[in-house]
Formats: sequence, C-alpha cells, structure tokens
Amino acid sequence: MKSDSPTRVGKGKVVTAVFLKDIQIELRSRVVTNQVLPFAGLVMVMFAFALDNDDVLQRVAGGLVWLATLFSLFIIVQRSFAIDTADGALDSLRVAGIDLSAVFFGKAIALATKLIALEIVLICSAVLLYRVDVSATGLVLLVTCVLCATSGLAFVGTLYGGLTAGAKGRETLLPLLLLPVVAPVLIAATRATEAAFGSGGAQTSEGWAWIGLLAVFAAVFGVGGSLAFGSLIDE
Amino acid sequence: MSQVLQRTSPTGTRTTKVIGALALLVMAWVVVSGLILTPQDVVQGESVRIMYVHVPSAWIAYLAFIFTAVASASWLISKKHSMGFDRFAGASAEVGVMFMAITLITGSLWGRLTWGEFWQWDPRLTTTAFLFVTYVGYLAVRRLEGSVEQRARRSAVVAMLAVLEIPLVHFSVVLWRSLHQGATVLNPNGDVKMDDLMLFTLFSGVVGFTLVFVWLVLHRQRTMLLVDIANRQGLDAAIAARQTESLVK
Amino acid sequence: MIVSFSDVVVVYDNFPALAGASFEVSSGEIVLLQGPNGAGKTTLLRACAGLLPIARGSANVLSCDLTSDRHSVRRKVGLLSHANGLFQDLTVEENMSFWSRLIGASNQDVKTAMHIMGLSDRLSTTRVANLSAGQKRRCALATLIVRRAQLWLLDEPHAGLDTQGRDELDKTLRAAREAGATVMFASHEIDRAQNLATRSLTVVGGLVTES
Amino acid sequence: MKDAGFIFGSYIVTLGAILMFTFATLRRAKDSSQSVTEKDKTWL
Repeated sequence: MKSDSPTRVGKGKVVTAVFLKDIQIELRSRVVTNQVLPFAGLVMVMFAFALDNDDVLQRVAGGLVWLATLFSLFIIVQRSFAIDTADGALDSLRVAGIDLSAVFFGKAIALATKLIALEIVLICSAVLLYRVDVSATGLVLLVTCVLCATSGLAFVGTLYGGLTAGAKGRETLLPLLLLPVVAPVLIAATRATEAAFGSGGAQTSEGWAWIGLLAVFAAVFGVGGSLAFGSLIDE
Repeated sequence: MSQVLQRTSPTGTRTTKVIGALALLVMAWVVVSGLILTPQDVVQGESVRIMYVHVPSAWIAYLAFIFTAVASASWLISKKHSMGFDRFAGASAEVGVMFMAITLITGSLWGRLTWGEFWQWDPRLTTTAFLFVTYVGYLAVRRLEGSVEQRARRSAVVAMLAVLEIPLVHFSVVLWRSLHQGATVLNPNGDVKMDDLMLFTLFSGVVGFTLVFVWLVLHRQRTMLLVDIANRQGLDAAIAARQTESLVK
Repeated sequence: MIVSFSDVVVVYDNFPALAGASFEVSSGEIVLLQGPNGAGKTTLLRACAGLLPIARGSANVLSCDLTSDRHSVRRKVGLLSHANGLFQDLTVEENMSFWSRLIGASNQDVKTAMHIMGLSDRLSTTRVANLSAGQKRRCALATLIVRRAQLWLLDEPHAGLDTQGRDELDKTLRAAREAGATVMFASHEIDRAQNLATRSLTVVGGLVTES
Repeated sequence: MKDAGFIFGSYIVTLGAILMFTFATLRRAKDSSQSVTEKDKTWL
C-alpha cells in the first residue's frame, strides 16, 4: 500500500457522485415519494375543500401549485441534509478535501430532480381536480417555468439548508431564512403558471416576462450559492 | 471626566455624549414641532404628522442595512478580517431591524388614516416588509453557536446573500403590481404641499434620527466588544479550570 | 515533524476542550492517545484533521499551518470518528464506491479494502442500516483504507470490533506505517493498543503529556 | 385633534422603541463591563 494521497478528482465527477448518491438514497428510502408527495397531493385536495368553488379554484390553481411546492420544499431540504448529518457523513465530506461548490451543485441537482417530480404530480392534480386546461403553447411556457423556478428553488434551498444543517433550531430557522428569499419565485412562477393555465383570461404571452425573472433568480443564486456554500457549511 | 462617564455608561465617550445630547435636543424639537407647531396638510390632514417620524425611520432603516452590507463586504474582502467590521455590521443590523419595525408600524397607522387600510401591496411596502424579515433572519444567524470568527464569516456571507435577494424581491413585486393593476389607491405622497416649517421639521427628523442611529450603533458595537472580551476572559478562567483536571489525577 | 502542536486551545461553545495542548509526532510513528472520557482525545484528532478552529497557540500538521489554513491538510489525512460517516440506506458497496469516487480511488483499491475488512460476498450488498455495529465499523475502516492518507487519525477504532476485526485493523495500521504513513489513535483497549503503538501520549484535562 | 390616537400612537411607538433599545444596550454594557479593564476599552 502506497501512502501518496490520491490525485484530486475533477469537479464534474464529484457533482455526479453526490447527485447519484442523493437520488439513490431517495430511491431506497422513498421519503419524498411515500411521504412528501402524498402530503402535497393532500394539500391540493384540502385547498379544494377550503375554497369549494370551481371558478375560484381555476383562478388560483397556479398559486396553489407553487404554494404546495414551497411547503414541501422545506421538508425535502431538511431531509436532504439529514441524510448527511445523521452518521457524520458531512464531516467525512469536509475531510475529503473536495471542492464544496461541487457538493453544492450535486445536492442542488438532486433536490431539483425531486422537486420536478413533485411539481409534475401537483400540476397534474391541478388539471384533474381543478379542471384546468393547458394549451400547446401554454405547455411550453409551463415546462420552461417549472425548469427555471425549480433551479432557483433548488439553489437557495441547498444553500440555506447547508447553513442550517446541524444547527440548533433548524426547523424554524430554515423557513425564516428561505421564505423571504423565495418570494420572487413564488410570485413569478405563479404568474407564469396562471398564464399557461389561462386562469382569469390571462394570455400565454404574459407569462414570458416572468420566465426572465425566474432565470435571473436561478442564475444569481446558482453563482452566489456556489461561492457561498463552502464557507457556510464548513466553519 | 472619564471616571464620571464610566459610572453612567461604560461604552460612552465625550463624543457619544455630545451626539447623545444633540440627538435628545433635535428629537425633542421634532416631537414639539411635529405634534404642535406644524399645521395640518391640505390633503392628508393631521395624519401628515406621522410622516415626521415615519420618513426618518424608513431612511435610517435603509441606511442601516446599507452599512451592514458594506461592513460585511469589508470584512470578507479585508485580509485581516478585522472583527470591528463584524461588530459594526451586527450593531447596524440590530438598530436597522428596530427602525424597520417602527417604519412598518407607523406606516400602517398612517395608511389606515390616509388610505383607510393598514396595508397596501405596494412595491415599496412589500419590499420593506421582506427586508425586515430577511434581516430578522440575519440576526438569527448571528446567534447560531460557534466562535467569534465563525459568527463573522457566516453572517457576512448571509448579509451578502441578502444584498442579492432584495433587488430581486423588489423587482418581482414591481412587475407583479404593474401587470395586475387591481385596486390601485390614490397615492397621496406626491400631493403633499409642505410649507417651510413642515419641511424643516421633516429635515430635523432625518438629522435627529441619524444622530440617534449613530449613538446607538456606537454603543451597541462597543457593548458587543465588551461581551466578546468578557467571554474571552471567561475562557481564560475555563482553561485554568480545565487544566487542573489533569492535576487531580 | 508530521504533527506539531504548541499550547493549542480549541473551544467548543465556550468550553476549552483542548486547554493548551503541546506535543509532536514524527513520521512513521503509531501514537496511542489514552485518557479518561472527556479528556479531549476526540477534539485533538478532529483538530488535527483541520475540522476545528484553533483558538490559541500554533498547530502544524503535514506542513500545513492550521491557524491560517485548515483546508489544505484535509486531503492528506484520513479521519475515523465516532460516527461512521456512512449512508444508512445504501449498501456497503455503494457507500464504498461513493467515497472512493470522491477521492478518485480505483476499483481495485476498493475491492482490496473490502476484502481486508471482511466485507466481500454477501455483506457487500447489505444495506448499512442492517449491519451490526461492528460491521459498520469495518465498513468505515474500509473507506479509510481507500484514502491512502499520509496521516491516519482514528477515534477508538477498536470499539465494536470482534477479535478478528481488531487483528485485521492492527495489521492494516502496521502496513500503512510500513508504507510511510503516520498513525494517531485513541483507544481504551490499553493492552492491545500499547502492543500496536510505538509511543503513547496521555490526554487529561485538555492537556497532553508523554506517558 | 382628529385621529389623535393614531398620531400619538406612532410617536409613542417610535420613541418607546428607541428608548427601550437604548436602555437594553446600556444595561448590557454595564453587565459585561465589570471584569473588563480600562485598557481593553479601546474607545476611551
């Protein structure tokens, strides 16, 4: 056995390894699939009970989809870091001496994957439960909106999730930090989704201005997060 | 002189005494003039009096957060990572959060009188509310456990993230309100015709609140230093106590 | 010198876990840290790995100055802490391949390490959550072997292992030493540990003394 | 004065908050300054 330390691994490989690890754990433990998805679906049904009016439901469907996504976001983010803190794996990641911004992107992509699965279910349930119609152009807008909004949410979720991982009172601190940050995503994604759904007579074209905002948000926190994550997670 | 000062306040100096006295004087003038001497506004009526405390506190709140951002950036950039920047950022944010709370409360009281509603989803108001929550979060991050250096690094990074966040929040709310012209309420801000005394009172308010801000930040920041020093001395004692464990054996 | 600590103070939440520790470790040593619970052994090992800020004093590990830069040392050390650093929902093999991919180790190294720790065959496809405490420890040790660290830091590596596992561990550490690595480990198994170690240090009350 | 409650209320909130912050700060300064020597108070 030689004692030279192994050569430094490329960033892309670390991103892939972390991403696959998080997804694999989810496929095994099924926390998002078996707990968060039913929770989010239930929220959509509860909204229908609470609002109890087909017209209103159609109008607010976009907002409800993204509100349910946000609530689930907190649970998924906490779960995403709980798997790393449970048995000290986060320490091992620190000692591995790898580029922590690669860990940031790996975890963010895994988080985005889970969120997209969740959003597909939520949008489908909106179509089924709230009788929303989506046109072909609306669908293009909707898919773009989901992709941009999800990247933004995944970046800030991973960033602040890392900051609060292992901290005392993280259950309340995480929403306190995340909620004001994700407000632009909630507003923009909701408007874009409403435009795609044609809620309240909105035109599809109205939605694209919001996509720009979502893209800027994702870009800003993608860059900011990759710079800040290391110093937040690693004292 | 300094002995007397020490008895009243350990964080005071001659400069802060002067600033404090000036602040008291100007604030007293603002209260008297704002409540009694100034006339009521043609459009707003008596409610314009709230403006003499509301506008200066909003100004100070925003100023405080700019200071926090600049001090945090200075901490991150400076090679020495001087803790003075960190304490300044923290003190300024604390005072800023207080003034932001004052701004939101007095603003909604004024809104109730002028618009008939406590709250309007107006971009400026909404951004202000989000700024408030963001910096409450910043203060929560400062209270996370860890060493002084850890606190400084974490909070400086979070302050920088807030600087990224606020323009996005503001822009999204502006875009939201401009696309959905729902219940737009006549915004009487632009209609105020202020006479000289009213303008002077408002101006005095800004000066007085700025003096209060400077005084509070100076004292708060020195208090933070005192607490840090006291903790360090506590550490000396703790180290000595810890070392005696080995003698017992 | 591989490790050189001088009056090092490390603080946890206002508690000085290390209260002025001074010691040196030179290349090729196997150093045993002994001392009562709460003496500061774990803190000492974690500080060597660059995980904890040095509040006072000076610390130098593998020619990295820990007071100014705690990051560059991390790639060169291997740390086995109380926690195993494993993902409960993944199998032994998946855990191994994750950690080895992060540090760029070859498949052959992974196989060898798993073989050494007796984790081949059936165990390799068992989820970590279903392993016994000792088997988890073996798995954690296997991830450490793959690292080929210059400095091995082990916090109670013997705990939880059966006699066979302990023998394998001792053999592994001796082999690592022969390959030029330096080892520091904490243990309460004094007889076995003293047999393995080339030198032993006592940690009490956050201080380190030669013993 | 019309709406006196609102107007006085906003002045009381403003001044009250500032005073409370001031006293809390001075109090904390006094509590933690006991053991700190003059030399460490760099502002003096």
